[in-house]
Amino acid sequence: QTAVKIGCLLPLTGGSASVGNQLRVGITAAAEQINQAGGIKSMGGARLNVLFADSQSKADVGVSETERLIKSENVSVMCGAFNSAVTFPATEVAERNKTPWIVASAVKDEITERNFKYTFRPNNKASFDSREVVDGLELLKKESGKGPSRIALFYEGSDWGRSFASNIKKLGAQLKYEVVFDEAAPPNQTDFTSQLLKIRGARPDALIVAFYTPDQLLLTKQLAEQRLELPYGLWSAGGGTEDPSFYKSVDPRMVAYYFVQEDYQIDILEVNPQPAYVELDKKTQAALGHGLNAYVAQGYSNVYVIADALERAKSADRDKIRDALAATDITSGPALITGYQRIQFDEQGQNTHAHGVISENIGGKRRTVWPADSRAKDTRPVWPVPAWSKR
Amino acid sequence: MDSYILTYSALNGVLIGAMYGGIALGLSLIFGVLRIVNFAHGSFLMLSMYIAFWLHHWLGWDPYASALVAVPVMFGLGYAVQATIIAPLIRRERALVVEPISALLLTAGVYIVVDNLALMAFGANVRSVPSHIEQTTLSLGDYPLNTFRVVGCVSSIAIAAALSLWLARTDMGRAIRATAQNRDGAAMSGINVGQVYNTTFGLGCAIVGAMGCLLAPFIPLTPSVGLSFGIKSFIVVVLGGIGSIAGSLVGGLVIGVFESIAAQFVTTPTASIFSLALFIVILLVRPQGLMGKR
Amino acid sequence: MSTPLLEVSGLQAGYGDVTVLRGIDLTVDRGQMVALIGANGAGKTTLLRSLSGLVRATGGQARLDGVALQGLAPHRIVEAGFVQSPEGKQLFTDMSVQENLMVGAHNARARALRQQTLAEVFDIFPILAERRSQRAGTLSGGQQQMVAVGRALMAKPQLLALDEPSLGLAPIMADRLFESIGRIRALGISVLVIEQNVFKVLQMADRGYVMENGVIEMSGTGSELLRNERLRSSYLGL
Amino acid sequence: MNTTTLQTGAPALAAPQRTSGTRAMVAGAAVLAAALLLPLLVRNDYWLHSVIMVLYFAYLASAWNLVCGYVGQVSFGHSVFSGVGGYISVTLLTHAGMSPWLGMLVGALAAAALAVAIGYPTMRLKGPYFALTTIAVAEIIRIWFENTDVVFGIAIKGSQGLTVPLVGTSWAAMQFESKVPYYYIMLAMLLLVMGLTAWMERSRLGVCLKAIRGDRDAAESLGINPTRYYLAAFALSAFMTALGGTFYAQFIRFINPERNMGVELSIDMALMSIIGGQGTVLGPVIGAFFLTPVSEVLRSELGGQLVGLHLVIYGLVLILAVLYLPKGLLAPLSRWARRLLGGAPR
Amino acid sequence: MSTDVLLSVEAISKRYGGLQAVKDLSFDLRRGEILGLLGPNGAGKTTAFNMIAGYVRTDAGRIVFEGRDIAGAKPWAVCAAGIARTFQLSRPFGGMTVRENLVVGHLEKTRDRAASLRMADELIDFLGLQALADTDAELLTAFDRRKVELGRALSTKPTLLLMDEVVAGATPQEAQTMVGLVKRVRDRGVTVLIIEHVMKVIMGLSDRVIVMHHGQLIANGQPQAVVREPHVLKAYFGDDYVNAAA
Ligand SMILES: Nc1ncnc2c1ncn2[C@@H]1O[C@H](COP(=O)(O)OP(=O)(O)OP(=O)(O)O)[C@@H](O)[C@H]1O
Ligand SMILES: Nc1ncnc2c1ncn2[C@@H]1O[C@H](COP(=O)(O)OP(=O)(O)OP(=O)(O)O)[C@@H](O)[C@H]1O
Ligand SMILES: [Mg+2]
Ligand SMILES: [Mg+2]
Repeated sequence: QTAVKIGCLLPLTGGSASVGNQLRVGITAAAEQINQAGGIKSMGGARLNVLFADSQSKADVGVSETERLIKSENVSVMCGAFNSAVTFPATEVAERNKTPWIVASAVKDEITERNFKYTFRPNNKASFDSREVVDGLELLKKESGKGPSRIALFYEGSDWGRSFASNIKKLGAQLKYEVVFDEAAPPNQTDFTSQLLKIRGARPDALIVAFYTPDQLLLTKQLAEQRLELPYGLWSAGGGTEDPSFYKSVDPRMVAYYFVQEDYQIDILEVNPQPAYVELDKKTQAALGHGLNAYVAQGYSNVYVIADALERAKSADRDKIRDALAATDITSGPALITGYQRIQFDEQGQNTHAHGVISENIGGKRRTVWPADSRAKDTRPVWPVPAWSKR
Repeated sequence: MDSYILTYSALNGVLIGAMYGGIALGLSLIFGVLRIVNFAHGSFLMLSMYIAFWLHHWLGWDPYASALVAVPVMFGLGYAVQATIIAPLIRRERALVVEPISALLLTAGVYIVVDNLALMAFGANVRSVPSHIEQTTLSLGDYPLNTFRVVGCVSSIAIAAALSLWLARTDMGRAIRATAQNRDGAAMSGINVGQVYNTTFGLGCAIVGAMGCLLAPFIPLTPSVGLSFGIKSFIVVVLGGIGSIAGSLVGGLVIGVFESIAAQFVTTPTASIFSLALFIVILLVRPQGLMGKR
Repeated sequence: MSTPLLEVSGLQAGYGDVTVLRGIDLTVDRGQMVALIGANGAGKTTLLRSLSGLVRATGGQARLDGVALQGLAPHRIVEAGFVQSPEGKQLFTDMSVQENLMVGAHNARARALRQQTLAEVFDIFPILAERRSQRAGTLSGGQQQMVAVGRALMAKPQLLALDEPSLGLAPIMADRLFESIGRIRALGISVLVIEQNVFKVLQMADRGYVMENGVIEMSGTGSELLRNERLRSSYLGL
Repeated sequence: MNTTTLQTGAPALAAPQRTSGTRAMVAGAAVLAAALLLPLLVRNDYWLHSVIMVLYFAYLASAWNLVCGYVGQVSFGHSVFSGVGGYISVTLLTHAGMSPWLGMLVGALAAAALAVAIGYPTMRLKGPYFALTTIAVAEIIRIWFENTDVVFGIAIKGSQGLTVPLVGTSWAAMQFESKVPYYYIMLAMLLLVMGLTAWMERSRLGVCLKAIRGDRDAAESLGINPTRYYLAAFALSAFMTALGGTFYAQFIRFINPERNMGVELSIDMALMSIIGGQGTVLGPVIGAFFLTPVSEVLRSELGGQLVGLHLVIYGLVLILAVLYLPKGLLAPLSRWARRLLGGAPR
Repeated sequence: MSTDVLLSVEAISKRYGGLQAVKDLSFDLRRGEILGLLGPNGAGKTTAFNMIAGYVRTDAGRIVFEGRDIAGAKPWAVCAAGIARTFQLSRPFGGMTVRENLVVGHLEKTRDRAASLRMADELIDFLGLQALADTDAELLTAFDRRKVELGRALSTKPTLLLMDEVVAGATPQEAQTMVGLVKRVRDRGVTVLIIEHVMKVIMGLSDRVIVMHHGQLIANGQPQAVVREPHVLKAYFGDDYVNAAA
C-alpha cells in the first residue's frame, strides 16, 4: 500500500516547545484518524506518513530540516512551523523546491505576501488578529453603547507581540482610541510590578496584551493581586491565554472576564460535539494532560486540509497537490474544527475566510462573544466588567 | 514622578533583588571555591521547583514544606555531580587548577542534559505551584507587597547571613575558605580537598534548591525556567564580586532596585539595557566587583 | 624505638611522562634534624610533594612510623604526622594570621589540642601573636614564612618538613628563622629541611643528604658533609 | 622543522619528520582536492546544504578562535559581530542596492570598529569577568535591535528580523538557485580564515598574543602593549565573524536579532572551537565537523520522536568529550594522523 | 667609569592604605654601573623597583631616565625608553620554546623576524642554553628559567636592566654563574640595578649599594663601607652581626 509523506517542522524543544507539541498531537491524531478511516481513498487508500522535525525555533535549523525533509525524505507536502522567523525562510526553501507548504499557526503577514505559489495559510495573519480584537471592542461598544476610550498595550517583545501591537495602534488611531500605555517586555520576566504601577498611573479603560504562557501567568497573578481595575477588561491575543495549562495554573477568579482572541472556537465541543472531535479531545488529554486547544485544533485541521487536497489531486506529486490546494474550498468536515466557516485560499495562499473567535470568561467558562453569530444562545457578554470588589 | 511610586518600586526592587541575590549565592560559593562557572545552576533551580511541584501535586504539600525534601535532594545531586563529573577534571589537572573553560563546558553539558531530561520527563507545559497561604498580600504601610516575595526576600537574606556566619565560624567553613584561596596549601594542612569540593558544590545546589521552593509560589515553572535566571545570576555574581557572599546579595539588590526604578522612567527593554550597562560601568570602575577583593 | 621515623626507599615520582625522582633512599630518625640539599631542579620539592601525596609516586616505598604513605590522600598523610611548610608558602592570603594557623589544626588529632598548640606557636613566633588579626597576604616575606611554619606546627606533626624556609629572607630574618627551627626541634619534633643556605643548615643538622638529578648522591652527618671537598666546591662555593 | 609549528602543534598534520611532512602535505592536498570536487559528487541539495552549514560553523568557530583561542579570553558575545555584519550588508542591499560583496566589507569594518569600542574598556577584565561582560554587551545590542524598528529612516524591523530581497541569481548579488556557488564561497572563506590563523600564529601579532597569554606582566615588560595587540586580534576576529554574518544572511535569506545576535550562537562558536582544540588552526574546524553533524544526525534521527532526547545525547557527548579529550579533538586526531602518515612518535 | 647619570629617582613615594611602602626615595644611577639595592623584607625595594618599571603608580616624585621623566609611564613605554626588568617570581611564557621566548621582545621592536631569530640565537649562546633552545620554557628548572628571563629582558636591547632577586633559591654555584652573566651584561654596556638578599652576590657584583628601610634610603656608598654602617647592620643583618662586629 502506498503512503504519502508529510513533513512537519515544529519547535519541539526550546522556548516554544509546548506549542510545538500541541500542534504535533493534533497532527498525529488527524493522521491516525484518516488512516484508520481508510487513508486517501482516491489513491487506493494511501496512508499518511507524518515525519516530524525539530526546528528548535531557529531559522537556520528550520531551513536545514526543511532541506532534509524535501530532498532526502522526499516528502510530498510540508507543514509547520509556528515561529514566523522559522516559517518565513523555510517556506522559501519549499517554494524553490516546488513543494507545497501548509503554514501552521505562524501569523507574520508577509508569509503570504510574497507571491509564492506553494505556500498556503489556513489561519489568520497577524493583522487579522489585531483587527478582530478591535472589531470585538467595537461590537460590544455598539451593542451596549459603552466602551473604552483609553487603552493600554502591553506585549512580549518578540516578533509576534510587537507586530500585533503595532497593528492595534494603527487601527486604534483610526477609531480614535487613545493609547495611554504602550510597552513591550522581553520574555520570561520575573516581576511585573513596575509595569503595573505605570499602567495604573496611565488609567486605561482596557488593557490589550499579547504574552506567551509564563509571562501571561505572572501578569495575571500580579494583576489580580494588585487589583488593577480595568472597566472594559483585559483583551488578549491568544498566546498564554489559549494555553490550557495556563488555566490549570491560575485561580479561576483571576481570569474571570478575560477576553481572548484565538484562531479556534473554544466552545466548539459544546456547539458541535462531533465524535471525531471528542476523540481528539481524549487523545490530547492522554498526551498532554489537558483538553483540546487552539494549536491542537490547528494541527488537526491542517492535516485534514492536506488530506482534502490529496483526495482531489489523486497523487503524491507535489505540483498536483499544490494545484489541488490552490483549488481548496472546504465548507464542512473536521478541517473546520478551528471554527472557520470555510477554507479557501487567495492568490497568495491566504485563507480568506480565516477568522478568530473572541471569548469572554463568564462564570468560569469561556464563551464566544465575537463574531456575534457564533455566540451560543445563552451567552450574554458581561460589559463593562465588574470591579474586583464586586466579584 | 511622585515619591509614592518611587518608594514602592524601590521596595519591589529590593524584593526582586534579594531573590536574584539568593539564587546567585550558590553560584558564587561554587565559583569562589572551585573556580568553576556552573552553567547548570539554573537547571538545579528548575529541578527543585519541579520537586515542589510534584510534592504539591501528589501529596498536596505546600511549596515551603517541600524545601525539606528539595534541599537534601539537591545537596545530594550537587555532591554527586561534582564527585562523578567534575572531580575527574580537577584530578587530571597538573597544576591543580581547573581550566575555567573546560569546567564551563562540562557544566554546560550538564545544563543541556538536565534541562532536556526535564523536558522529556515533565513535558513543556507551564505549571505553577500554589501555596496554601491565603494571605497573598502584606501591607507595609501604604505599600501592598506580595507575601511570597517578601518571604523569598527575607529568606534569601537569612540564608546569606547564615552562610556567611557558617563560613566564618565553623571548621568546615574555614576549610572551605582556605581551599578557595589555596588548594595546595589546604591539602598540606590536612584538609580533604576532594570532600570540600563535593560539599561546596552540594551546598551551592542545596541553597539554590531552597530558593527553588521559595520561588515556586510565584514564578511560573517550565523546563527552561532556569535559563531566565541563569544569565541574570551570572551577572549578579560578577557584579557583587565573585566568591563574596555579601556581594551576591548586594549585586542582586543593586540590579533589582536599579531595574525597578529605571522601569518607571523608561520602557522595560530599555530598563534592561540600562541595567546591563550599569553592570558594565561598575565593572570598569571596579573590575573585581562591588564587594570582591583584588 | 629502633625503626626510623621516616623511611624512604627507592622512591620514584614525576610529572606526566617526566620522571623526576629516580629512586630516593632517605631516613629521618626520631628527634633528628635532617638537611636535604641539592641544585635547582634536583627534585627536592618533588620529593616533599610526593611524600605529601600531592605528586603520585610511581615506585618505591615511604613509611612514616611504620605506616605506608604512598596511595594515601594528602589529608591522611597529615593525619599520619607528616606535615610540610611548602615552597612558596602557600598561605591563605585573605585570611587572618590566626585563621591560617587554625586551618593548620584541621585534622582531628590536632583539633582537640589547638588552643594549646596555638599558644606554643605564638611562643615561638611572638610577632605572629602581635599580628594575629592581620591579613596574611600583607605580611612581609619573613613573617609569611613564620606563618607557614606555624601552620605546619599546628597540625601536631611528628615530622615537620620545611622547603627552603629562608628563601627571600634578609639575613636578619633568616637568622631568626633558624633559631626557631632549633626551638621546634627542642619540642621533640623531627625536622626535614631543604635549604640553599647550606652552611648554616649543615651546621645545625644531624644528617644531611645531597640530591642530584633525582637521586641521593651523598649523605652523612652535617659536619662530615661540611668537610667534603666536592660539596664545598659545588655548594658552598669555597 | 619549524619550531613554531612544533610547539603549537598547529598544522596538526605536520609531523616531526620530513618524509611524513611531505606525506602530510599530500594528505592536505588530497583533502583540499576532495573538498573542491565535492559538489560534483554530492548531488543531493540537502547534503550539500548540510555541508555548507558545517563549513559555516567551522568558519565562525575559526573566527572566534582568532581572538579567544590566542588571547585566552572567552567571548560569549561574538554573535553580535555576525549580526551587525549581516544587518549592515542586508540594509545596504535593500536600500542602496549595494552588492553584498561590498556590503560585507562595510559590515565587517563596522563590526571591527565595534570590537574596538567594546574591547578597549573591557579588555582589562579577566576570566569570567570578561566573559560575562561580553554577554552583557551583546545582550544590550541585541535588545536594542529587537526593540528598534527604524534607525535613521532605515527600517531594521526590530524583532521581526530582516528578509533579504530576492534580486535574482547573480554573483554580484550573491544569490543563486543552486547551492554549489554558496559551497565554494564558504569553502573559500574558511580557507581564508584558516590561512589567516596560520599566518597569525607565526606573525608578530601571534607571538605577542601568546606572550600576553603566557604572562601579561612579563609581556608588558618586553614593550608589548597588551591593549593594542588584544584590540588588533579582537577587531580582526570581529571582522571575520561579520563576513560570516553576511554569508548567513545571503544563504538563509533571513536574519533576526534573536538568532543572529543571541548568546546561543556565541556559545556554539566557543563550543566548537574549544571541543576541537582552541588556539590551533585546525581545532575549530574539527570541532565544527564533529559537533554540527552530531547535532544534525541526532536531531534528524531522534528530534521528531522523543522530544528532547537528541539534546540529552548531545549534552552527554559534550561532557564525554571534555572529560576524555582535555586538549580537544585535535590532539588525539593528530597523534593518530601522525602514526598513519608514518611519523616517529615525539 | 663615567659619572654620567642615567637614571635619577627624585623623591618618589607610594602608600598602600595605611602603609607608607616608599617614602621620599631619591637616588641616582650612573651609566655603566651595577647598583645593588638592599634592605630588610618589606622595606619597599620591590615597590620602588616596580615604580621605575611602570608597574606601580607613583604617588609623588619624578623618575628621570636619560633626561625624560618616565614616572607614570606604562610598562611598555618604559621598555621602549630602554629599561628592561626581571621578576621576583620568574615565569617564562609557557607553551613557547626558549628560542621563542627570546624572540618576542626583539620582534616587538623591530618587526624583522630574521633579525629577531639571529638575536635569539646569540642570546642562547650568551646564556649557555644551546641544549635547551627548543624546549618548552615551562619545563625548565628554576635556574634555567631565570636565565631565560634574563635573556628575554636583554632581547629588548635595554640601556638599563632592573633585576629582582635573581639568585633566590639558587645554589652558590648557580649564583656564581649568575654573577658572571650579570657582569658580562654590564660589559655589553648595560647599566644594572639589582635587588638581592644574598650578600655574596651583592658584594661581588655591585659597584655601589643603596640600602632601604621602612621605605626610606638609609645608606648609599661603596659596598664594603655601607655594610659596616651600624644602622645598616642593625636593620639588615641583625643583632648577631652587630654583636659580632663589636
Ligand atoms: N608541575 C610540574 N610539572 C612538570 N615538571 C615539573 C613540575 N614541577 C617541577 N617540575 C620539574 O621537576 C624537576 C624537579 O623540580 P623540583 O621543584 O622538585 O626541584 P627542586 O630541587 O625543589 O628545585 P628548587 O631548588 O628550584 O626548588 C625540575 O626539572 C622541574 O622543572
Ligand atoms: N599591593 C599592596 N597592597 C598593600 N601593601 C603592599 C602591596 N604591595 C606591597 N605592600 C607592602 O609594602 C611593603 C613593601 O613591600 P615590597 O614588596 O616593596 O618589599 P621588599 O622590600 O621588596 O621586600 P622583600 O625583600 O621581602 O621582597 C610591604 O610591607 C608590603 O606588605
Ligand atoms: Mg624546590
Ligand atoms: Mg621584594
